[in-house]
Amino acid sequence: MDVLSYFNYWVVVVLMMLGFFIVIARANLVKKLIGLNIFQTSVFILYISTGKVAGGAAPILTEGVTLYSNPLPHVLILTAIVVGIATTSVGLALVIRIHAAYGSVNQNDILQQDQQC
Amino acid sequence: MELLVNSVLLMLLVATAGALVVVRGLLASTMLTSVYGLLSASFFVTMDAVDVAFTEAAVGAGVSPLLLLLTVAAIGRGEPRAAGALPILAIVLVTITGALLIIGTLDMPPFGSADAPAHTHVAPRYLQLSGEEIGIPNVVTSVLASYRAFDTLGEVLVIFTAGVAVLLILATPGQRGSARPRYTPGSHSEPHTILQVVSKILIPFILLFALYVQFHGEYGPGGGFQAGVIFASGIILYGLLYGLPTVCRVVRPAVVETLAAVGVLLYGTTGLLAMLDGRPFLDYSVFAANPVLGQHIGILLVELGVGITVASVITVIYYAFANQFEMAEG
Amino acid sequence: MSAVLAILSGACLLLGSFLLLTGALGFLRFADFYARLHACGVTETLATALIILGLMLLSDSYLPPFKLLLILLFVLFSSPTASHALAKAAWNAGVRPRDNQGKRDLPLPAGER
Amino acid sequence: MNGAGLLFASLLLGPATVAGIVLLRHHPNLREGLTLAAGTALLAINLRILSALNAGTPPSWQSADLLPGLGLELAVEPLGMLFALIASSLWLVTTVYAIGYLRGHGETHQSRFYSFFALSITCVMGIAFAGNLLTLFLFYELLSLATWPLVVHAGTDRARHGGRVYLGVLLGTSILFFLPAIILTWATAESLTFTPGGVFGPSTPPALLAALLVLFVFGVGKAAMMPFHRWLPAAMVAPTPVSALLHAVAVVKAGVFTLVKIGVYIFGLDQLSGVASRELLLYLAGFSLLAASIVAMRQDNLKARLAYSTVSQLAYISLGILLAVPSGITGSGLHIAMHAFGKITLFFCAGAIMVAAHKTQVSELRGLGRQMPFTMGAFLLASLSIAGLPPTGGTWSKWYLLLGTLDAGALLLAGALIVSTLLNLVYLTLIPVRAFWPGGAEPAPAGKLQEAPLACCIAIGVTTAACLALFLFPQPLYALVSRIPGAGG
Amino acid sequence: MLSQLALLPVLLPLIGAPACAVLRRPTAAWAFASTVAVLAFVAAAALLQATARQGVIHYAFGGWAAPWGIEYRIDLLNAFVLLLVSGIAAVVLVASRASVWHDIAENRRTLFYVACLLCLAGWLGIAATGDAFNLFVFLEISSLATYALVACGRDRQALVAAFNYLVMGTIGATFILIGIGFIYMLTGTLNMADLAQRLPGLGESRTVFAAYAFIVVGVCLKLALFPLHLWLPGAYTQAPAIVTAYVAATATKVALYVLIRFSFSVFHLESSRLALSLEAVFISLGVVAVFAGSLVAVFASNLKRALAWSSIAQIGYMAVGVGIGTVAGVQASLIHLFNHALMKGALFLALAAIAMRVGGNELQALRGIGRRMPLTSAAIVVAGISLIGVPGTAGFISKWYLVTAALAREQWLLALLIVAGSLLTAVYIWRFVETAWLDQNPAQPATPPQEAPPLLLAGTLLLALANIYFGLDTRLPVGTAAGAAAGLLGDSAAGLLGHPPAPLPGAGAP
Repeated sequence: MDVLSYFNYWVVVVLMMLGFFIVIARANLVKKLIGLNIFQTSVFILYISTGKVAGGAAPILTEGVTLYSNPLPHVLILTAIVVGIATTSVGLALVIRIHAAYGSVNQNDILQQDQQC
Repeated sequence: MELLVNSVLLMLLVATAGALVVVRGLLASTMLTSVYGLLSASFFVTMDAVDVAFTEAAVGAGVSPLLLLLTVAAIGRGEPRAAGALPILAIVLVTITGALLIIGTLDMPPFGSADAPAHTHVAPRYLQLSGEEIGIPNVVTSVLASYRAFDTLGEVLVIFTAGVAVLLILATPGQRGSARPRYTPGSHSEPHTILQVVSKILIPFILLFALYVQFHGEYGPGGGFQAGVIFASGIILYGLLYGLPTVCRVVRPAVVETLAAVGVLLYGTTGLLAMLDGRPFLDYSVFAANPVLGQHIGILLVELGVGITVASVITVIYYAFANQFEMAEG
Repeated sequence: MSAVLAILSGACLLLGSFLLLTGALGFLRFADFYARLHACGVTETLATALIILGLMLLSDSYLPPFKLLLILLFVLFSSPTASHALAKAAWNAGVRPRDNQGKRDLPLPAGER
Repeated sequence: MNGAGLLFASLLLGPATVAGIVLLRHHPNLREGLTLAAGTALLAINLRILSALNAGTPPSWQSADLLPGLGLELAVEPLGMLFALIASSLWLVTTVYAIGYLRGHGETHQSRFYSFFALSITCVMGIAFAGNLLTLFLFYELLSLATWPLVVHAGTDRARHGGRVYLGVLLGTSILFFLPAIILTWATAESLTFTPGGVFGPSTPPALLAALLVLFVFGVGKAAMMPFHRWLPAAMVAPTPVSALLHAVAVVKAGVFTLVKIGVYIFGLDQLSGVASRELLLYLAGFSLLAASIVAMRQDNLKARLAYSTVSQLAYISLGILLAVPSGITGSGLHIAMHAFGKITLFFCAGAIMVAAHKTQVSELRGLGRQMPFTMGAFLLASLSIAGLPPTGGTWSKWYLLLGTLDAGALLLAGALIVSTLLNLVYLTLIPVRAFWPGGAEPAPAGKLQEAPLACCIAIGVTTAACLALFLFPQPLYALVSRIPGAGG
Repeated sequence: MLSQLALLPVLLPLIGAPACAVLRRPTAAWAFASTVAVLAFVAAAALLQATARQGVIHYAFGGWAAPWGIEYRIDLLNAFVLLLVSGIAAVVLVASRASVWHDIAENRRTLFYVACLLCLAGWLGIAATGDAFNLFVFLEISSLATYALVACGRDRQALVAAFNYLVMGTIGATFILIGIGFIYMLTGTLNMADLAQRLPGLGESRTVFAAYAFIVVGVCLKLALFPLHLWLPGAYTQAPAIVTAYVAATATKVALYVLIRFSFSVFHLESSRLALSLEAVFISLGVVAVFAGSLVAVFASNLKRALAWSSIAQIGYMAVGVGIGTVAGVQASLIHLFNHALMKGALFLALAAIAMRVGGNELQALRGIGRRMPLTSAAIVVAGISLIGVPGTAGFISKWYLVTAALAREQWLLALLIVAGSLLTAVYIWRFVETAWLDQNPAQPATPPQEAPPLLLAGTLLLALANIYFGLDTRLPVGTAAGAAAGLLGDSAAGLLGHPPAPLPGAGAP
């Protein structure tokens, strides 16, 4: 019930915010994707943190162990990781094409070029 | 002790993320991303999420930096720019979101408490009954491939979609058959002799290990997804060292593309068989009279489908990216 | 017996960790790329081996030491190769050894660029 | 559900005609023949409906529910019958006129013209036979849309601008005021069916009724109550047959017709007389009537002058309803018919002058009587009818309206009516008088007889004759109007 | 077979997509994708009929009962959205061939149709599922496929639009994931019905508030509710013509469904203290969206861009309906969801045909198009009139219900603003009408009529006529929406306006 019990969550919140900040504030498209990656991974950390049971074991049934951590968040995050990498790969593919078309991956440059024509 | 490891890892994560905010070069950012992935994988281990850790290590520290590297190779590292004005809007948005998140955590059950609703409502059944109902020790695999098998089908479809999307986006106009690499004779001026020799020794073991992970997933951490990533990494390693044309001759892009679809179809068909028997989609009891055996067979097939699709799609994506790099070079 | 093993294992782990620390120190302190690579590349292989050995000694069944052995083998292969790849890439990219202060490139033997 | 076939026939005739016109677009003679045939057929159908109404079996029809408890309804009642008859008979006449006018003027896109003309008339039939407010609103909006291509027929910038004002005001008022009023009525009374005596229960809050009446009067923009009258002058950029039929008869009459319907069948005269905002609107109508007349006097463009005259005359009709007395309703009903015949004649004449003499300004018409005696003679008679003087049909409607103001005890308004009639004489009747007797020292223009195309003259002759005939035989019309619930006197 | 009906609409495209990828010839891929979409539509129609007859249909995947397994729980609302999305997709895909052959390079066509099917599988999966996390997974399937489809546009701006869409869409999805995580922590379940039972017991928890906030923000990003709409104009304008028709008529509708589902089924917005503040937020944002979107549309020089902004405005209307928060309001929102899909489907299909013939959708280039492509232009006018809300069209029905719902809550000003919004719609639709018929194109003074290819024209006309049909025979959308809204908010409130919901349609499909 003390601050310590939320320490994990709050650090994760800080991680998420750092990732989110990179997405919004950085003009480089690759950096945006990296930020997105950090943001998502931090959410995964949040999920996995909630699945932890103090003193529990990894959810692989073993003789003589009765307390396990919650397996459901693990399943969800397995799926979410796949979603994350899928998004990253599609985003990077777009970045490559954008670079080929504009010669830059900087948002401001691209905006400028679009306004010129 | 656990708390110490936990805190140190979290601090390292914060430091890495902080560094990512500051660092501007793309190559350095890529490396930091990889570090972040590895650190979070380690953190997942301390949280008992071994399967997730395995996956995150393969994806966060492996595939995703690899793709970033290929992209950076194709577009150049980009010169670092001077920081612009302070992005006030971003700071405001982030602060609001952060505040909302903190508010959200306030009424949450404390970290690690065993009597949190999440641990008392649905999950106990998995832990208590999956031994009888499914009969395999790895509860995560049970939930993944049977209780929530439809989610996993969705997951396979997501990765398949990613493959389709990348091919669609990177398809070069005027080239036959989507974004496949062209078959040009090896143009690497310098052979990486040492690397090639070492990799020749290692690659068979990597592939063997992938198969181990694939079929051992019911007993320990691992499963189709991790196996697929490892298998693909073997192929990618070969490609990196011997050149794209060579690897394309060994593992033909058209075959890989077809296999990506075949994996999803294998998964889908496994589910459909139950429907033909009048039972719900993905009900594995059709495979054997003994329900536990049926579950075994079903999970095996489904994981195989996942493995095939994941390995193929990651290979396909690698091909498409590497092809862009070679085109940028040429 | 087990006490001896525990002490042995602890010694291995400590030594391994110490080596890693020196490697990290060298990485931070050394002057040029090749020296830094040397510092961590050399120490890392031994340090990892020692740590794995220490862990093997701790185990009480047969399977984990076997798996650890495989990992050790893998590290023995991959770690020097990785160092080699890095050095080669740096050389190809035009990085040359420097003097102690890291100020200027060292003269190279004849025939090398 | 009896006799619905006839109603459908009157509604489907238009679309069928359009299909025919599109098919025959390369054969002008056949195309125009088809339009004439359609006009005749529509008149015949409407006469059949009239006989059914007289026989006491008015046809009606109800659709499945469009909105819960609310569907499309068609029904025939005397006022709608009157409106339908006027519109369909004048469509026939106008078609004859349009053939002469369009050919004489060498207009382009004639197929489009005839198609949308037919569609507009269909919408008018829909309005006339609407059995509830929803159906009426449906056709009301469609009429706005179907007439727009006719307004912008010329395709010039001026036509476009006119079209924008036209559609902007009509759609704007109907969406901003009419639709909310309908929905409010529905939410309050749970019925939109035209019911003799009105649909509102006795417990309806008076403030709501007052607000509704305002919304309705302003919402029916086609009634051209000031300050929402701007569309009518703007619509004058259309070819003259359009101005004649649609902007003297069909569209504007659809507006005032809607107001009469709402007054009689949604509010009911008893309830209407107690609505708080009625008085205010009544005086607004009085103002509108005088102001429009004054503006009309200052217009030199003939069609613009006629347009403002229409605004003024529409205010008469609106005023008649808002009086909420039987004679007022009778007057309004009659004036819908009388003004239609008079005003269409005036427009026909304006068009004839434009085609034959290429003149559009009032000041140019001085002395034109020698050149176009027939047209100018018709103009004279029609303007008398508008002013409400014998020997024309307008006399009767003006009489009842005046009676209505006296019945309602609104002496001020009676005065306004009389003043306006005088103004009418000045700005309309003076035109033909000057044409025949230019007077003064000015030399009469050396014009020889040059009338409009024959088809135009025939149409003018028919409508002028009707103006005269209605003075002598107003009985059939009166019989129909007096059957409107609450009318009489 | 009947017991499997609940799954069929989703399963068909889901299995069909990888199967389509194996096909080599683009024509075969097109034929296959169209067939799959039509079959999914038929299945959805049968499903709607079944739900109308026998109520909620449960389908437990793998035979595992909820909440342990994933469950489909198809009620009227699910079936309604399934029918709409599969119907639009079927029409667009069948009609798509000529336009795709015109816009998309030969080597991309097969993959293009695979992506279309994946999109469809994603949308239908979202609309059918009864599991919060499963919803997230299918959301990502559809999103990823959409990003790729948008990126297929001809100009390089399409790539940037797709990238922006990807970033914002992923932020939205991650927000949804955070929200789902919070409610999972509090309740331990992911099943929506189970969540709905367990959430009220938590009282006014701050975590519940945060969870709802994250889900709403995430969904509104996908929904493109003002001010989270930034990705939409670019994506709609730059995407290949057929993709715009495909996505515009469906994607935002599915997002709206998610918003409604979470707001009323899971969080019980109507009975929580959150309601008052959120009501104001939705209504005010909705109204601002209506006016901002319409105003930009009025001044846009490209018709496709204008209609994209118009979509933002129309989404505003739907948000207003959600914000009103009564059965009538939600019903209005659902009706508009249905009708707007018909309008935008017809409009964007017509634009696809025009883009084929003219090479673009700049208003400049559309001068005289009314004579060159009379039927296509007529379809635009019909759908545009429906967008304005002229009686006799589907749009009128939406407006009517929305205004009625606002009046029932005595929100007079809101009612007025709703109708005033349609006037702005009239302005940009009429700009097209004037351009199409009154202007001459100086480049091609007298081009002979050159209509769209037959299938594309047929699809356009079908959707345009549907606007009229559903303006006159409203049993399907109104009846279903009434049942769905009543089911969401509880039957007790059904008679709010004194009108019982209209009887359900006997037949599921028109």
